[in-house]
Parts: sequence; structure tokens; C-alpha cells
Amino acid sequence: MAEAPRANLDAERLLAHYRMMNRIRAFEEAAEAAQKSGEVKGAIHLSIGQEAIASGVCANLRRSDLIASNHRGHGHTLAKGASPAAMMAELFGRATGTCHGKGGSMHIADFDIGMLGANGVVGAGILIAVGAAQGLKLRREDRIVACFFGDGAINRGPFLEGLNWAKIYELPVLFVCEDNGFAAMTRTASLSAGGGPDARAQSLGIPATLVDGNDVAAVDEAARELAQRVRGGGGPQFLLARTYRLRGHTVTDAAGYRSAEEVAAKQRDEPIGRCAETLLVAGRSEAELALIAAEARREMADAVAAAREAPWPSRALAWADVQDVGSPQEARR
Amino acid sequence: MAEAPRANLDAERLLAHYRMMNRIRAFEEAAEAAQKSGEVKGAIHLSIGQEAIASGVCANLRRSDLIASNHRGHGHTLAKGASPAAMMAELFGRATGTCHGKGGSMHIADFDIGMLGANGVVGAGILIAVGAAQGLKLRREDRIVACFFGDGAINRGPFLEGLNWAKIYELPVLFVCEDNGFAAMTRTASLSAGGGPDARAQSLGIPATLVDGNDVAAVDEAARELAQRVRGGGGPQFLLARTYRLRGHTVTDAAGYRSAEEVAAKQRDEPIGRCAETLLVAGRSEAELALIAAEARREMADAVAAAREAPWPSRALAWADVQDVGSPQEARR
Amino acid sequence: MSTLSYLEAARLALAQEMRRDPLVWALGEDLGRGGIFGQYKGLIEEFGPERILDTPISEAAIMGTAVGAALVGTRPVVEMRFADFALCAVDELVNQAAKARYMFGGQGRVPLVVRQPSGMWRSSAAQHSQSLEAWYAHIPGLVVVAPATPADNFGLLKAAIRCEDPVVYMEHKDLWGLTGEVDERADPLPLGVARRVREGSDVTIVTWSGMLRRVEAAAELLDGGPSAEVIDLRTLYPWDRDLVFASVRRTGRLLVVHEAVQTGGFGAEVAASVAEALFDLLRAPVRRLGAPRIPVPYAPPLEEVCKIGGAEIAEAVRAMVG
Amino acid sequence: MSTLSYLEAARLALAQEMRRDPLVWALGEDLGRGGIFGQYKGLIEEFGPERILDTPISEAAIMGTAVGAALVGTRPVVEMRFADFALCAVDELVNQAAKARYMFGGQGRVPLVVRQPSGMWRSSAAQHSQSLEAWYAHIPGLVVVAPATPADNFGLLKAAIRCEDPVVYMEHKDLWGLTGEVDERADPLPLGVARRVREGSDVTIVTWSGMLRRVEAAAELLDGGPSAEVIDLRTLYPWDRDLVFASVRRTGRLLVVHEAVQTGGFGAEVAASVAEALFDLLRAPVRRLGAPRIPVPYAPPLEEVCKIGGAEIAEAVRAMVG
Ligand SMILES: Cc1ncc(C[n+]2csc(CCOP(=O)(O)OP(=O)(O)O)c2C)c(N)n1
Ligand SMILES: Cc1ncc(C[n+]2csc(CCOP(=O)(O)OP(=O)(O)O)c2C)c(N)n1
Ligand SMILES: [Mg+2]
Ligand SMILES: [Mg+2]
Repeated sequence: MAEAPRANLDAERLLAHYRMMNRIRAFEEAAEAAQKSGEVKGAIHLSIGQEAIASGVCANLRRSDLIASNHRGHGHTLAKGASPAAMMAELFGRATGTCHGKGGSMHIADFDIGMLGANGVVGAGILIAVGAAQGLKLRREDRIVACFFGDGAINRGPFLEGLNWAKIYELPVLFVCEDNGFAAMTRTASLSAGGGPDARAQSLGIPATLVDGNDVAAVDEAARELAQRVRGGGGPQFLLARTYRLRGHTVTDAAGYRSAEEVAAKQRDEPIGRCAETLLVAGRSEAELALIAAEARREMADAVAAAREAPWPSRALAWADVQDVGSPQEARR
Repeated sequence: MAEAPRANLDAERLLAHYRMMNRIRAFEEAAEAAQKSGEVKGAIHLSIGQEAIASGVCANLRRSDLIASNHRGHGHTLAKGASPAAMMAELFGRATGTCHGKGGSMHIADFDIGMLGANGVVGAGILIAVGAAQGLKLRREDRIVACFFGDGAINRGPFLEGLNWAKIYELPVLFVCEDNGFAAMTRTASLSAGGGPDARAQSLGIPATLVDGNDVAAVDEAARELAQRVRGGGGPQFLLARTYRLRGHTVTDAAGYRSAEEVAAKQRDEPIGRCAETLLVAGRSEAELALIAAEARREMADAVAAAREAPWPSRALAWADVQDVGSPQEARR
Repeated sequence: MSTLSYLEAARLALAQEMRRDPLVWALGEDLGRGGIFGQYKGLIEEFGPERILDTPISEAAIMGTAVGAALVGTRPVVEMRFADFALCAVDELVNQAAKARYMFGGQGRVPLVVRQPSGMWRSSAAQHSQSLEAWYAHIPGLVVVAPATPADNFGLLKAAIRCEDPVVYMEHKDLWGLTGEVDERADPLPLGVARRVREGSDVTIVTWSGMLRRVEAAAELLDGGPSAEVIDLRTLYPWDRDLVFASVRRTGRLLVVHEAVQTGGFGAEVAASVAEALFDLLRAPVRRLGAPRIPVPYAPPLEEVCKIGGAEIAEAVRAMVG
Repeated sequence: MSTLSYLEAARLALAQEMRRDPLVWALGEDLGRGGIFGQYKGLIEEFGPERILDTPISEAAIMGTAVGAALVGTRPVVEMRFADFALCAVDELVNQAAKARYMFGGQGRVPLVVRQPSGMWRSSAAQHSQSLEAWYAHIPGLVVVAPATPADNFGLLKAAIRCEDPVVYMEHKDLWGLTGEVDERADPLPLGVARRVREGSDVTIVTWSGMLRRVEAAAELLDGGPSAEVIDLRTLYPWDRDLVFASVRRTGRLLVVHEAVQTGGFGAEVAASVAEALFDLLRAPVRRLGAPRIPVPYAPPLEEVCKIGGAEIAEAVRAMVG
């Protein structure tokens, strides 16, 4: 398997990542608080600690490219260009949400920016991404699809079926496996036999690249190379990004199955801090970075405030968009 | 991947294979004729040309060991020790069948000899085999399970899920992939990406051995080695046996998607003829071999005759063995 | 008009829709060689391997990738080979295809057709004989169609392909060879509209798919006795309540006949709906005839136990009309 | 007698059965850390990791291997985490577990329990809120259980584990915290036996699972008005026709209330059966109350549309008794 080349990003690009990662972090911290306060009702899965992958990959996608995500998708969605206000409103279940409050965190989608949906079923997004790529190919469009999933998803059948499918039809898909070491409350090492996600991809004929998923520059460089290959007709590619989930599986998971020391050690490796260090070495000031972080927090505080004020969806919306033929009617069950 | 060692079987053992393969062949030719004449109603899948795998593998299993099979399971079942008369009666749908006529060819099972069932769903037997092995392990029994499936099954999710499962729990399963080049009417080469069934198994941490599936001595040797490893606590093992399906997918499939030349060439490689050659070189006489073949044909003709005379299952049987709680009653739908 | 088999009618409908709309395509096992029953014969020659896609044995991927392909605007026709194998792809159909548009607040649509050859045919036993239409009718987001004649298989498949919603399209395997007149230039049939196959005054028999022939036979058998009105539902969801209710208003009696297991079958929905809405008009209890709650056995005399014949239906009618 | 929650009652039942029979074991995701809801908390400490098995996210394998393990005589308790994820394992449950014994002519049995936490709970939206009991009731070979109280979750889980048939065991997620008196030394409850929760004379309300509380609330609301007899079905297949029919014979009216989508829900089976069998005794049309045929939406005010409250039920009763 290829190791990703050493990254050497220009500082502007790195700064953009720094901003994006801070925005993702701030979004999720705000969402976490809103769930703890009871304002957000449904389960939410935070990607705190994993922001570099979303930012690094999506920086190499065009607006017209597509992504499919999983249950832990806020970062992917923001990095692809969605409005945090609309996302936050979705978490709050409001009419102004990306899905008018009908989906919640696990079903955020934003087709305008090519986000084909988070998913509540582990692994399901893989097939949707692969199928979208096949649709694009049929339509002779040169867009590509990136597909995010976790290390737990590699044990579900759709991983095999989807990767095999992408390869036999040589579809334009970039598979991105976010290996955070956990499937919910269980360490994936004990659940996954063999050489890992990349070995499985390679056994299916898909080249795999391993990258330090907490090094945003490295993710960006690796994703750039792979996205280029995909776009150039090189067929599906696989990026394995090692990272760590700093929060529990959901906001309500206290994650007592791992030690505080382990988390503290990993905290030192988290991607925003590492990016800041590089930027400081490159001559950026503490103040500038602090300002970026503060701006991100303010943006998300505004998103929360707006969500709080936003209207609930009308009951009529519950009956809408089920189906055209046989559309349900309030008068009759 | 390991190549199987050169086989050097003693002649008695080879002769036993010769007999078994002839019995399988004769059984299936008789079944084929009975379907063509309309006496056997349901679809049947013939393993003509693939007999060496069933014979070679099952020769290394004990009566108390288990097998799980697929839609093309007559050979496996006979080689494991089932009565051809009961099997033929099952194809004829008679009360004397292995399943009292309730299953037919795709559901033949014979628990007495450790045959846990053919299966009408491609890949489903993999999970049943793996689960049976887990059950045996829980029960602290030293029996092992062999699991037969085709090269088409490696593209279904249960292949991934089942192999991963067998490996993480180190279960006593011998996976046997019969690679006959076809999934129904389509060549599998175009449908399966990557390095093949063995590469996939290896990516899941399961050692794989490749064998010439038309050389019964080679299959026997390879299976002996692998069964020993499995029995000795070595965890799951994978045998990839290359072969060719000389008949259509089902008896009614004329297989117009491949040339007569291709089939003729493969006919020269078929396992019974090859085994005969070796036996002749080893000093056995043509007459002895002819007698074995004739005996097999007579046995199966008797099985057909008995099946033809056997009683139909009584209608009451249709209502039996559905479930204990809420057993259906003829009086009430 | 020409005489086509049920199978040929569907093949023609698919070919016409593929000619009409380059975004219509089909995917499934062995399609390049015509499919297991020949429903796709000749299509790869006309439309090429990209639009008549040979797939691996990966039902979950066949269904799941179709969802993705539909979300980006193509119109996949998914072939499941046997309805029973669709059970390998239920998450993809029920959790994804049926719900995507709704969950995403209307942003995407999933205009796919899932062909699920159903029912008992040639002693196929428990894993190749099921009729599970009731399942899909229960799932919000899905349209469920079950044609009973060649003309319907032509007109309804066209409609299903043009439908913006995911459609579960259940062809009956035992009807493949049934022939009938088909207008090859006919428009798609409307979905959700049943067909009154025969007029009658004493009882309304509602049925669909393979049972229509048996019900028609029963109506013949009754000749001189009670007069049966026969309705072929054609679409199970949405089902044509108006036509059924109007008929039961006249006849005062309802019998629903289906091949599927009676317990929890779709007949329960029809019967319960009529019992709820037309209680005061009913002259006899509603009645259902479906298969016993047993897996389909292999041996022909056992399989018979699952089958409902014309005589049994006629008998039920006589008992109802009394 | 002690006061236990619905969740604790099931945990105790499982622990007792595991102590009683070393061949009982449980498998599913995160079980070693108590399972996602805590239903397995502490069990790995007592029974070890082989009998409280942590599995990969492989629902098909969780179900499919359980079938194999059951066929060799062990008794797996399969945890699906959310009923919705069981849709990733339908072939294994419906084509394999439910049919194996029958197809093999009675040679093997599949004594497994599939726990499927069901229903709406904490704004979980379309893929984590389904109630699909009607599907399983339609499948020959399966027993379907849906406990509504802590005592029942104790007694019925024990019964399900001892049952020789595959049992789909649907616990309602919104009931986990419900507390009640449980006799920790009680025998298993019989499967297929409903419970008359409240006596009444004007209408029989049949319900199960999470809706029982709402129905009881409705009965209270009606105080002084029509008198409702409340029956908790507890087992959906086989359902207790005798108790329901005896009740409707007295009251002359039937209302079935369930959380699942009404169209094709199991209420249709109950309503149709009563309408068929007791037509002459009915004083009003049978009636069903179930969810509209829409996926469950996320936002609380939208989710409300899928929920049936006590007032609505009371209203329906008043309209029936009129
Ligand atoms: C089919 C299915 N099974 C189980 C779950 C419950 N579940 C949600 S997330 C999760 C863990 C997923 O792990 P991974 O894929 O590594 O993603 P991560 O949460 O680590 O980002 C599980 C088991 C689910 N949503 N879908
Ligand atoms: C899930 C499923 N999909 C499709 C089928 C139809 N089918 C039966 S056998 C077969 C081909 C299987 O190929 P392989 O596994 O290589 O076995 P072989 O027939 O070559 O022995 C197919 C597609 C099925 N039985 N089950
Ligand atoms: Mg993970
Ligand atoms: Mg093959």
C-alpha cells in the first residue's frame, strides 16, 4: 500500500483548512451543548478530533462533485459547503433546516452542494455513493463522488459489494475510510480480521493509500492525488485515514470503556492543534489563529440563535414528499 | 498463497474417490434424465465435472463433522454420506425423501450425517456454516464444519461478513470455494474485481490454498492438510478449487453463452477421466473401473426406481414442522 | 394490437421506455443473456452493456447502487430475479429508497422500479415462491404494482418506469407464458386504478396477480348461481378504494383472494377497510382466501395445500351468498 | 416481588435463563459494554465473552450465524440494536431461520430469539423508529412477541428463550424506563396468550407494545362515558383470537390501536378476522387506529403526526359507541 507523500501545503491553503476545521469543531461543540440543554432532541454523533479528514478531502472536490456520508457527517457536510445555519436548524428540527426538520442529524442532506445525505445505517452510504457514480458515468458527466465511512463499516456486506462494484465498472469514487479505532463502544481491532480496510480494498483491486488523518496537510495532499486519479478515469481509489474520536459515540455516551489517559494522550494529537503549530512555525500569529477560532464560534453561536428562533415546520409538511402516486392524506390513514 | 502439495495418494484411497465420483456423476445423470422426462419438477443444478471437490474434501471429514452447501449440492451431500435413494426420492418429492419431499434439490439436508442443508440463496450457507462452528465451539465439541460455495458467492455480503466472523472468533471452518468460472449464465471473471476469492480470504486473515479442483488426489491432499489445521485449532482455512461446470446452470439451461469447443476442451480435463488415467497407470484394470461405473449407474437406477414407486407425502405433512407455538391448522388459515 | 405473452409485453414496454428516455436502464444478474426468464432477451444488443447491466450476485448492491443512481437523475430498472432474493436488499429498498426523499425534505427523488418475480411456479419450494406484496404496501414511500395480464404488464411497467417514486413491481412467474392482446402503442396505464374484469351483482371478488385466472375460473364455475363481480386491483398501493367500495356498495359482499399467506396478507387491509367503511351495507361478512401460514413446500401434492383453486373460490362465494 | 424497569426485567430474565441453560447465549454489537441501551449490563462479567458475544457491525452475520448455531442445538439471543437494522438481515431471518425446519422436513430446529427494539423514541427519525411487527406475523415459521410491561418483558422473554421456534421479540424503546412489579421467581408466561388489562362492556380495544399506555389513558379519559375493555395482545403471532373474540362477543365493538403504519399493519389482520367471524354480533363497524403511511419525521411537531394519543383514541371510541 502506498504511504501518502509528505505534505507541503502553502500557508493560505493550510489557513483555509484551519478555518474549516475550527468551523466544524465549533459547530459540533454548539450542537453538543444544544443537545445537553435539551434543545436538540435526536441523537448526534460528533466528529471532534476527526475534522482534518473532512476538510482535507473536500478541499479537493468541486462544488458539482458529490459526497455520501454516514451518521457522523457534520464535518463532511460543512466541508462540502453546506450552510451551518441550515444544518443547525435541522438539528433543532426547524422548518429552515436543510431537510425542513424531517431528517435531523443523521439525515442531513444538501443536494445543492452535492451532499447526497448522511445515513443512519452503517455502510448504506457506500452503495449510494457507488450508484451515484454509476449514474454520473451513464450521464457522461465528469463529476466524481467521495464516500465517507468508518472503520466499523468495513465489516458490513455493502463494503464488499460496493467496492467490488465500483471496481468492475471502474466508477469515479473516492472511498474515504475514517479509522477512529471504534465502532460505537467497541474497539474495531477486535472485530476486524486481517490486514485492515486497506488490505480489503486492495484485495478487491482498489489501490489504497494510508494517511495520518490528523494531519490536514497530509490528508489534503493524499486526497488531491487520489481525486485526480479518480477524475482522470483511474477508477475507484481508497484512502485510509487514521484518526481518533475524542468524544463518546453519541453525545450521551460517556465512553467509560476507555481511560482518561488514553483520551488525554490523543488530545495532544488532535488536528486543529497540530495545524496551528504548523501555521505558527510558518509565521502566522497566535492572534490571527485565535481570531479564526473566535469567528467560527461566533458563526455557530449565530447559527444556534437563528435555529432557536426559527419556526417549526408546519404539520402539513409531515404529509409532503412521501410519494407522488398514493400521496398520503391527512383525512385518511 | 500456498499451492497445494503434489498429491501422492495410495491407490485404495484413489479408488474410493473414483467410486464416489462415479456415484455422484451417476446420481446427477439420473436426476437430469428424470427432470427431462418431467418426473422431477423443481429446478436442479448439476455438479457434473466438479465431483472431485466434493469427494476430495469430504474424504477428510468425519461422520460427526458438518457441512453446509449451496444450490449445487448433490455431490457434497453424497460425499458426506447421504443415501442416494433418499436424495433421489427428495427430488421426486416423495415421502421417503431426505426432507419428506418438502425441500427438493435446493434444500436437501441430512442431519444424521452432518449435512446441514443445501440452500437456495447464494452465500447464505456461509453464515450457517460459520454459526454452526460457533455453536460447536460453545459446546466444546471438536467437530469441524466445511462450507461449500461457488465463485459467484464471493460477491455477496455474507462472504465478507462470514469470513471476518470466522476469523475473529477463530472458528473451526474449512471454506471451500468451487471456482467453476460461472455465476449462472455469466462468467465470473467480469463480475469479480481484484485478486480472486483467495486474495479476499487472505485480506481477512484466512490462509488460502489453491488447488486443481479436477484432480481429486490433489484436492484430497490439500483438504487433509487444511482439515487437520482446522481441527487442531488453527482457525478457519480457505481452499480455492478451480474446476468447470460441464452442464448448464440448471438442467434447462442450454448454456448457449459458451462455445461447444470450450466445453469439449474442458471435457478432456474432467475429474473422473483424469482419476481413471491415474488408476490405470497405477495398475488398475479397465474392467475394474468399468465395473465401478456400472455399479454406480445401477445404484442410481435403483434409486430412481425406488423414488418412482415411493409414496407421495400425505397432505397432513404440509402442516407439520412449521412451528410449535402457533402451529398452523388446516381448519383455519 | 398484437398477441404477446406477459413476458414479451414487459420486454416491449421496457424497450420502448429505454428508447424514449436515455436515462432509463436496467441492472441485474444475467441480463446480458436475457435474464433468467428471458425478460431481457435482445435488449443488450439494442441498448448495449451499460444500459443493460450485467451485475455480480450482489442484491444489496443492485438495489443500493440503484438508489444512488436514481438520486442523480437516472431511472434504474432493478431486476431481483426472484422476489425472494430481494430479501437480501431490504435495507436498501425500505430504509433507503423508500425514505430518502422524505428524510431529505424533498431534495431528492428515487425513481426506480424493482422487478420482483413472485409466486409459486414449477415446484420451486420455500425460497423461490413467496408473495410478499403485503410487506411493501405497508412501507411509506413505496408504490406496489402486480400486473395480471399481458396488456397490464405492458401498460403498468411503462407507468412504473415513468413514476417518480420507487415502485415495487411484482410479476408473477407463472404468468410469463400467458398470452393476450396488447396494443403496442398504448399509453402507460394509470397507477392506482383497478380494473373491473367482470360485472356481477351478488359478490365483489377482489384479487390480483396470478389469482385473477383462478377467480375468473370460479366466476365461470358459478354460472347460473351467484353472480360475481371480479376486480383486479393491479396496483396494491395505492389501491383503488373507490372502485372496490363502489362495487361492494352494489353487491353487499366482499371476498378477497390472493396467493400470499392469508395471515397479515394484503387481503386483510382490503377486508378491514371495507368492513370499516361499508358496514351498514354489507349483506354478509367480508371474507378472505389466502394461503395457509406455511412455507411453500416442494412436492406437488404438498404445494397444492398452498394453492387456491377455482372450485374453492366458488365454494366460498356460495357460502357467502348462501 | 420487586420493582423493576422494563429494561431490567428483560435483563434479569436473560440472566436467569443463561444460568439455567448453558446453551443460551447472546450476540450483538457492544453487548460487552452493556448494549446500546444497557439491556446487557453486567452480563459479560457473569457469563464471559463467549456467551455475551461482542460482534462486528454485521447484522446479516449476527442473524445468519445464529441460525447455524441454533441448528446445532445452542439457543442464541440475537440483539439487533434497532428493529430497523434487522432489515440488513432479512434473508437470514425470513428465508433461513423461519423456513429451515420446514424445508428440511423437520430435521433441524432454530430456537433463536431476535430482539428488535422498536418504535418511536427520542426523535429518532425514519431509520430508527419503525414498528414492523406486521411483516413478521406474515411469515410462516416465526413467533412474534411484543411485551408492554416489565412483568411481561420478564415472563415473555423467558418464554421466548425456551421456545423451540424462532421468535421475533420486539421491545419498545420508549418503555425501557417504565417500572412495575415483577415476580422474579415467576415462570415464563405462555406465548400466544393475551391479557385483559381492563374490563369494559361497550367496546373492545386491542393493542400491544407502547400503545398500551395510551389506550389505558384513553380508557381513563372515557370515565363515565363508554366503557372500554382493554386487551394487550402480547403475542402477535399466534394472537389470542379466543380472548379477543370472547370480548367482542360481549362488547359488540372492536377498535385496534397500534403504533405502526395503519395500512397493512397487524391491526388489519385483527380487524378483518373479527369482521369475518363476528359480523352478526357487531354493533358498529370494526375500526383501526394506526400511524399514517408516512416515514417517521424527525422534528417533534412532525413526529406528533405519527403518534396516537389517548384523546384521539377516546374520541374514536366515542364515535363508535356514538
Ligand atoms: C447497520 C447498522 N448497524 C448498527 C448501527 C449502530 N451504529 C451506529 S454508528 C455505529 C458504529 C459505527 O462505527 P464506524 O463505522 O467506525 O463509524 P464511527 O462511529 O466510528 O465514525 C454503530 C454500530 C447502525 N447505525 N447501522
Ligand atoms: C441471493 C441470490 N441471488 C441470486 C440467486 C440465483 N442464482 C442461483 S445460483 C447462481 C449462480 C451462483 O454462482 P456460484 O456461486 O459460482 O455457484 P455455481 O452455480 O457456479 O456452482 C445464481 C445467480 C440466488 N439463488 N440467490
Ligand atoms: Mg469508527
Ligand atoms: Mg460458479
